Amino acid sequence: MNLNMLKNFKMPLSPLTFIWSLIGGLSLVLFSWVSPVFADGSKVPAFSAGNTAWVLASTALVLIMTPGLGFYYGGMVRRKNVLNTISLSFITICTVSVIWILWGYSLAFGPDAFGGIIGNFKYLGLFAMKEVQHSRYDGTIPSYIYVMFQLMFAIITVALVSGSLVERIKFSSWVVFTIVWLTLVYAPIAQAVWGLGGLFQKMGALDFAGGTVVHIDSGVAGLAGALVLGKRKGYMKENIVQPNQLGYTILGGALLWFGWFGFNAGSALEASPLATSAFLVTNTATAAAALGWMIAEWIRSGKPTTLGMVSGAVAGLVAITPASGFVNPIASIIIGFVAGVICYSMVVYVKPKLGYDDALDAFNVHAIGGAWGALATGLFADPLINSAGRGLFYGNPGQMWVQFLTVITVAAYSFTMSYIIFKVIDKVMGLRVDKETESIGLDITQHDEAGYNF
Amino acid sequence: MNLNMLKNFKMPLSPLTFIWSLIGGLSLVLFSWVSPVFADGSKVPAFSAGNTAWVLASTALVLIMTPGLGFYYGGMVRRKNVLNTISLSFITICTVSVIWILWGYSLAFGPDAFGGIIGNFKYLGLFAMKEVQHSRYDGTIPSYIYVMFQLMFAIITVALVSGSLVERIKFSSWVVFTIVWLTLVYAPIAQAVWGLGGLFQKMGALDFAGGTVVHIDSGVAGLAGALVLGKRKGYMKENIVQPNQLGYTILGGALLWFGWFGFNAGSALEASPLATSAFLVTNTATAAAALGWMIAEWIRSGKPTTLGMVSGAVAGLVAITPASGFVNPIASIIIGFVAGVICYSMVVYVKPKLGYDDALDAFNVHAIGGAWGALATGLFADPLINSAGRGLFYGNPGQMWVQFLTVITVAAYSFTMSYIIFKVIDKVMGLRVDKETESIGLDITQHDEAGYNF
Amino acid sequence: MNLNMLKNFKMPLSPLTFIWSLIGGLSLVLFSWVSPVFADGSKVPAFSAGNTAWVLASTALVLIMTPGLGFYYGGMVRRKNVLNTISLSFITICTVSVIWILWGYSLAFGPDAFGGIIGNFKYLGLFAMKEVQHSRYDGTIPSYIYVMFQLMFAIITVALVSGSLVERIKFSSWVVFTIVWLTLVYAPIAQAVWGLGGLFQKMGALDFAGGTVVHIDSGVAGLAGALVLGKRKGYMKENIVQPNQLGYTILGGALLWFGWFGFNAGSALEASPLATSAFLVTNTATAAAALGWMIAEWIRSGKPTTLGMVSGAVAGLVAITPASGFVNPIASIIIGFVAGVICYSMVVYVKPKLGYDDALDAFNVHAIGGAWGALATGLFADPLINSAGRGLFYGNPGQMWVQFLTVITVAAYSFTMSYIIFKVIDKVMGLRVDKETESIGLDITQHDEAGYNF
Amino acid sequence: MKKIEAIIKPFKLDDVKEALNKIGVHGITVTEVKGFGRQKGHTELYRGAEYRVDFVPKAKLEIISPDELAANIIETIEKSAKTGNIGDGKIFVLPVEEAIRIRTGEKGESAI
Amino acid sequence: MKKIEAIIKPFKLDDVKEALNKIGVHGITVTEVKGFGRQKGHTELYRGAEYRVDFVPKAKLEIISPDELAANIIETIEKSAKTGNIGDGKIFVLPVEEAIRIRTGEKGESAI
Amino acid sequence: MKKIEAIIKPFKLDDVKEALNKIGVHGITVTEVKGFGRQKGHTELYRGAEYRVDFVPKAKLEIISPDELAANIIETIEKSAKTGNIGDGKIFVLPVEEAIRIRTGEKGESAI
Ligand SMILES: Nc1ncnc2c1ncn2[C@@H]1O[C@H](COP(=O)(O)OP(=O)(O)O)[C@@H](O)[C@H]1O
Ligand SMILES: Nc1ncnc2c1ncn2[C@@H]1O[C@H](COP(=O)(O)OP(=O)(O)O)[C@@H](O)[C@H]1O
Ligand SMILES: Nc1ncnc2c1ncn2[C@@H]1O[C@H](COP(=O)(O)OP(=O)(O)O)[C@@H](O)[C@H]1O
Repeated sequence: MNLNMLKNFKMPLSPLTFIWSLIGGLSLVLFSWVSPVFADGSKVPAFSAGNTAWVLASTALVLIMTPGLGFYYGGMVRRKNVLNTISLSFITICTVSVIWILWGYSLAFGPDAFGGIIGNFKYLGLFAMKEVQHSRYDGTIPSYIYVMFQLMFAIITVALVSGSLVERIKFSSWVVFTIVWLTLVYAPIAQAVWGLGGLFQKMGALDFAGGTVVHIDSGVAGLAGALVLGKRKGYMKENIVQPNQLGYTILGGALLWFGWFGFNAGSALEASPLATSAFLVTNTATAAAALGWMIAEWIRSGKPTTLGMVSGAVAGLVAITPASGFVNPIASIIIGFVAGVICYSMVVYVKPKLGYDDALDAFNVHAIGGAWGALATGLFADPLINSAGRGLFYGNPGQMWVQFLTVITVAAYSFTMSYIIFKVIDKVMGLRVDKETESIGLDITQHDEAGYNF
Repeated sequence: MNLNMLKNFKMPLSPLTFIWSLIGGLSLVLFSWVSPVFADGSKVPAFSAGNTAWVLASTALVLIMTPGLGFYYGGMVRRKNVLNTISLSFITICTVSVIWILWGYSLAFGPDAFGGIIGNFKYLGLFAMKEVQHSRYDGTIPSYIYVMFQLMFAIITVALVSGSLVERIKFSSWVVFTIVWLTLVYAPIAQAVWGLGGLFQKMGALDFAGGTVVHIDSGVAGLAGALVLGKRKGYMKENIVQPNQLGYTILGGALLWFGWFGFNAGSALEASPLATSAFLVTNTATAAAALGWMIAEWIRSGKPTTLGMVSGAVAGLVAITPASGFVNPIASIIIGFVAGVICYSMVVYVKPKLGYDDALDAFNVHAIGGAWGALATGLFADPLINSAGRGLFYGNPGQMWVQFLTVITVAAYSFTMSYIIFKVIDKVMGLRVDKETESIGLDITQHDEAGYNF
Repeated sequence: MNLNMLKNFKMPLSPLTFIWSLIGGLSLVLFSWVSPVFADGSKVPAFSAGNTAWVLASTALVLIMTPGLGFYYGGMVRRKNVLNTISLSFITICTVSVIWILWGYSLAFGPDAFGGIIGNFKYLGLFAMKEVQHSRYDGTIPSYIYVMFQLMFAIITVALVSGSLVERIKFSSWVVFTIVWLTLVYAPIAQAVWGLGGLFQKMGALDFAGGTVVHIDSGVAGLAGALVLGKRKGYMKENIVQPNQLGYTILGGALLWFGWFGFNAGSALEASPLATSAFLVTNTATAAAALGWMIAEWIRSGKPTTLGMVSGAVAGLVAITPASGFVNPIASIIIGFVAGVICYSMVVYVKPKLGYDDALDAFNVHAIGGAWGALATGLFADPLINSAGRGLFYGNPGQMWVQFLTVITVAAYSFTMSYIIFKVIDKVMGLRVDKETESIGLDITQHDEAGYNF
Repeated sequence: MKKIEAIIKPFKLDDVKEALNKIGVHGITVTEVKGFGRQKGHTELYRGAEYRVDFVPKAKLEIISPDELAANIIETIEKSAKTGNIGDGKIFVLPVEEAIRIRTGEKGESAI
Repeated sequence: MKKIEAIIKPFKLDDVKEALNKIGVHGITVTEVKGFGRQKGHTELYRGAEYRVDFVPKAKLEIISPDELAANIIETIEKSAKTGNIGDGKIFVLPVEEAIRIRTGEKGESAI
Repeated sequence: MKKIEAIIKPFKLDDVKEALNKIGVHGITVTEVKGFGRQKGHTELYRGAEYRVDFVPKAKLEIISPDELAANIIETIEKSAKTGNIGDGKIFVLPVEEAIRIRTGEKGESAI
């Protein structure tokens, strides 16, 4: 487009308008000052329609990620489990959406109740919150959209766990798990990392869009679940890998990539330069990671696979998540490429040796990729991008230590709690379907449905 | 993200800038006052880039709903009708998009021509409208995007009707139907409910995003069509239910959910607190409805189905539509959950008894869910969310009566007109394919194509 | 929605706010003047959150177009090539994303290095660019998002070429091609048409969103590739047309349509009236083109096909692209309808006669549709829509000449260069798979994967 | 024992199955096949290009029966599969030497 | 020569194939089929409506063998396909008159 | 009458069909099958794990023919299906006792 166009929108000017405009302009300015100070004494800025527009759009983008995840996962399983696998993601959207309103948001983002690790009950049922309030987290947007934006993160985090459990978990037990885990694992970690006055927040941990909160805790919970559940029938003995429709997986990967712009660039909570920087490094790291995984596989197995490209892209999205508001473009190429290679190596070298059945690699990609991203943030955070973060390569070795500590603590907490939750559910209602059910497939046995009638 | 980040974008300040900025600022303010009063004497506010950004995004979101609907429907039919079913939605986008520019918008949203039920010809071909005009409906956005936003509603309303008619309607007759029905049924109802000076608008009917305009009239038209067409060959005698690929249905449901944020939150026409409230209750009601349907089915049939979850979500989206700008979060949980249970009950108890073949339940889900949503708005409208609406539970029983009247009138009008339109098309060109065509399937017979070549 | 609602958001006003607001307002104004003049002496306007929000959303929308293109193409090929076809688009996203940061953007949009046809190295690695800079192309948005927005155009342009080459091109050769072609063909054309001081830019060529830059060069490159590669085994002799899953094609078409709103309306780089006009004509032309193709096919072959509707829609999107910021609604109906008929005629009359194997019609739809669109811009450009463009029908016959010259030059340049590039790759590493590989299919042979395991 | 193979129109499958059930046939194996025969396929369109799809989808039934039941089975299939139009299909009868039920090891007619 | 047709449970296919491989059978042709028999199908749900799917997915193996190997093959299939539950399937034996290997033109037992 | 079963490479199907058409064979039933034989399958990759897919897709043709035509049919298939590479497939001949055309009730050779 031609720059001249920008000058074409002259509009007529009537004499009266001057007075009107002054009055209008002033009242606009006055409007901005509804609730002048937040609880912590900081000034409340004016609502910004532009910022609100971007966070609204971002929230919709993050919503579509979870069905995307369902298809990403669903395409990889055997034909007999395709609907069940997708529905694990779908039902998570539903349970978490309701719980979040009732108590989830309050625990995760309400005023700190205790030690910077859990919110209080102030926002139960959102009764005490109105949409015309300014969000405590970014005063330029209404509080309701912040609630929704954060909800979408909670949803996908829980749904990610299912990747380790597919093809053998009971549907009813999964539904219970989503509610319990959201409450006991996700909410405290969100408060500790992102809450005002949260534990790691105060320590100065850098996690722009959820490397720890979203990926490490879910990946580690997946590992715990895989250990409690045990391996799928025939795992490593016969060929139980017959991705029923890789087109679903590519579609899911594409929706994840698309939605992740809302995830990372939306985390700026503003349509600001920082948002655009997060957008840029997100895309770049993702592409580099897809290339990293593809090249590694090409070298090792002699062929570049489409599943490898998509898996690499997801690994890149994971790794750049905590770093996305802190690193510059070239750093994002490195972070992404390395993420692709690391996650591929996990899947081909480490996983078979350790012998756990992390079916669709929630642990191998999300926990490991997320940990790499969190540490890489400590290395590459560039104060010229965001003065709030300065990494090792910019003279601040201490940041690495904070990052490391956060990763370890979050991983340990999530693993322990998740393991206990899975064990208790197993005792109370059984976690795994029986052998015959597993043979027949979960679509028919859990849902009385078939994925395809061709 | 850390609040500190917000402070990082300091920018250098040169002495000259002060003068420039004052001039710039003032001219900005003056710019705002292009066309100071609307025809009705109300002041025209300034264009808002933020609001425009959100309505642009919302319009794109609503567009994707109709292909989404195509996949939602297409996955449920038998393999031999999959392409035809999707194409009923696809062609609707095309015909309605063109008609809307030529005469549809003018009839639906032009200045009232007669009794608050039909617009005049002022905007035929949009000649008399320029993109730099302020929309009559929200002065902060250009008129062209309002035309487009409303177009997307018109498209999906027409496409919804096809759900009752699939697997047996002639493609050519459907094309004719979309044009006639848009003109004679949709346009008047849109004017009456949403037009400035519209009949129900003046009565104070509350319909934020289209419970009556979109769902009741389309669902009722579907019923009329199902009655004129008759049942599919073998309906209730043999098993003609073999959803060819439920993955399509889930994908479609996900795209509907995603796009519906534009539908409901976009209906605020601003990136405002009200938009965020509509966003929040839309998501919550949808999730609750999916749970409602799933639980009802789980209790009755012993299994939770993926089709049930998705169908419930759609029922929730339908029910919250009219209420989305008026109700609070907890009310949305109730509205959604009840919608799921009601629509499920319609499908399993009422439909088989009445014996009409509403093939994919356009009537059972959209008309019934829409009616419940319209009435629920009369119950739950909370003046703290939106001072323009006060429901029964907030001391205004009269609202219920208005809502009831609107529902009944719209349903009666749509049913009568739709029935006549279907009958006339049937007489003139035939509405239904012949028996053999129906056996062979509509993909081959109507389009010379096959859905799958595996 | 009711206009009354707009008045409901009154907010309390405290006495202190007046002072604060004045200070706030002024500092806001001052903020606007960070970098008061661009290199060319023009004033730098303030960042606009609203514009940034829309360009952020648009960039995400354009990203999803390329996987959409993958599915659009992937559904049409034979089952044995479905994954390979989709992956040609997917890998293009990855390679181009990385190259763009390293050198692509600098060559395409950096300050002119030579004759208005190639940028210099100023922005290599984006080192010299910061996200807080104002874009040289629209000062109201940060430079980083302009880089990303333009990246998405580069990606899809390269990916489009694959449509002519599928079912027989070596994957590794395609990867190499994407890198070379981006550098030697796309970058110079982008600079010449859109660069500040670009060759055609200075001549006054009108290309709002990329008729020449995106569609003509890619379509012509596809033709060159098809000629170098030769025909697929069995082309025109046996039936090698067995679209494996037209649902993918419709899904892809829908994602293209959806994303194209970002492509065209985003090209305004502002959430402005012009953006809404581009949005409107994009949708209208697309719908009209789908009808045009469908009607032409209905008349000639006796049946309207779903593939025809979708192909027509894509032809319409292509044709309206250069015109989208210049023409009025009625012109867009004409442009679209004619595009549908022309591209259909190319495919059914011209292609079989010339005998090249443009497998999925990248040339027939994109080059021809793009050329028609570019010329139509010269005919229909309406100064009331955009004073920067005045076409033949509005008294400026010279515009046609400029358009014609641009089309011819771009086509000639792209064809020559692309032909050479394909030839060189063929010599160096081989461009085409061997006969047996082609028989077995590219999914297994290039990727060791199968599209479906049913 | 005999093996009766019947190639029929797919939408007749349910009718044939029920008719066979009524005369006491409880074991059938069905395969989706493509038939080339007198009944011609259909035309498909792909961007204006017409091409013929020669094959017609058919269902193949295989029934192993004791010799004495064979005639009855054949007759039942004939009746229930018939529409009178081209493409109704064929019935072929082949000799079978042995039958074994895997679950029990039963042999011969008792295995069927 | 004999044609041995075995209808078995699909998830037993790998076991049977390997067992046959061990006794020296290297040529098998497998078809996905649907079986109606004593083993009943399952119920599916569609918006609250229950409907029966009568067919059960089965795998059909076809093996052409020299007469003398037939007994051994049958026994091997019996053992490796057996779960003891209803629906384990059947083995049928048919006479074969000739066999030809297309690649070489070999005929009879050497073609198998 | 004879039943001729041919297992061939799928991409040879059109050639074989046309060759048969030329010698006057107008009825063929085709099934998609998976073959295990000398021709080995291929390797697939799934996140770096290689696994063998043993089966090779094949097309099975079934043709019922009068005794006297059988030799010609076999020869025609042999020629038209041959590539000379492993996996070209087999032809088997079985005896058929009866054939019935459902539409007309014709029996025997006239039913074919
Ligand atoms: N000689 C044959 N051998 C094997 N299958 C045959 C033969 N003739 C016909 N068929 C099968 O029977 C089906 C129906 O035959 P067709 O000639 O179309 O009609 P009709 O059964 O009415 O004579 C064919 O599609 C094919 O599958
Ligand atoms: N008479 C028969 N002819 C052909 N196929 C049969 C016959 N009887 C059984 N079958 C096949 O064998 C399968 C298993 O038979 P079924 O009666 O279910 O159990 P079982 O093998 O334990 O007796 C059936 O699904 C069907 O495919
Ligand atoms: N003994 C057999 N019984 C049944 N089918 C066989 C037999 N031997 C081979 N086949 C079928 O023939 C196909 C080709 O056989 P194969 O051994 O691979 O090569 P070739 O035909 O060149 O000897 C196999 O894939 C299988 O489907």
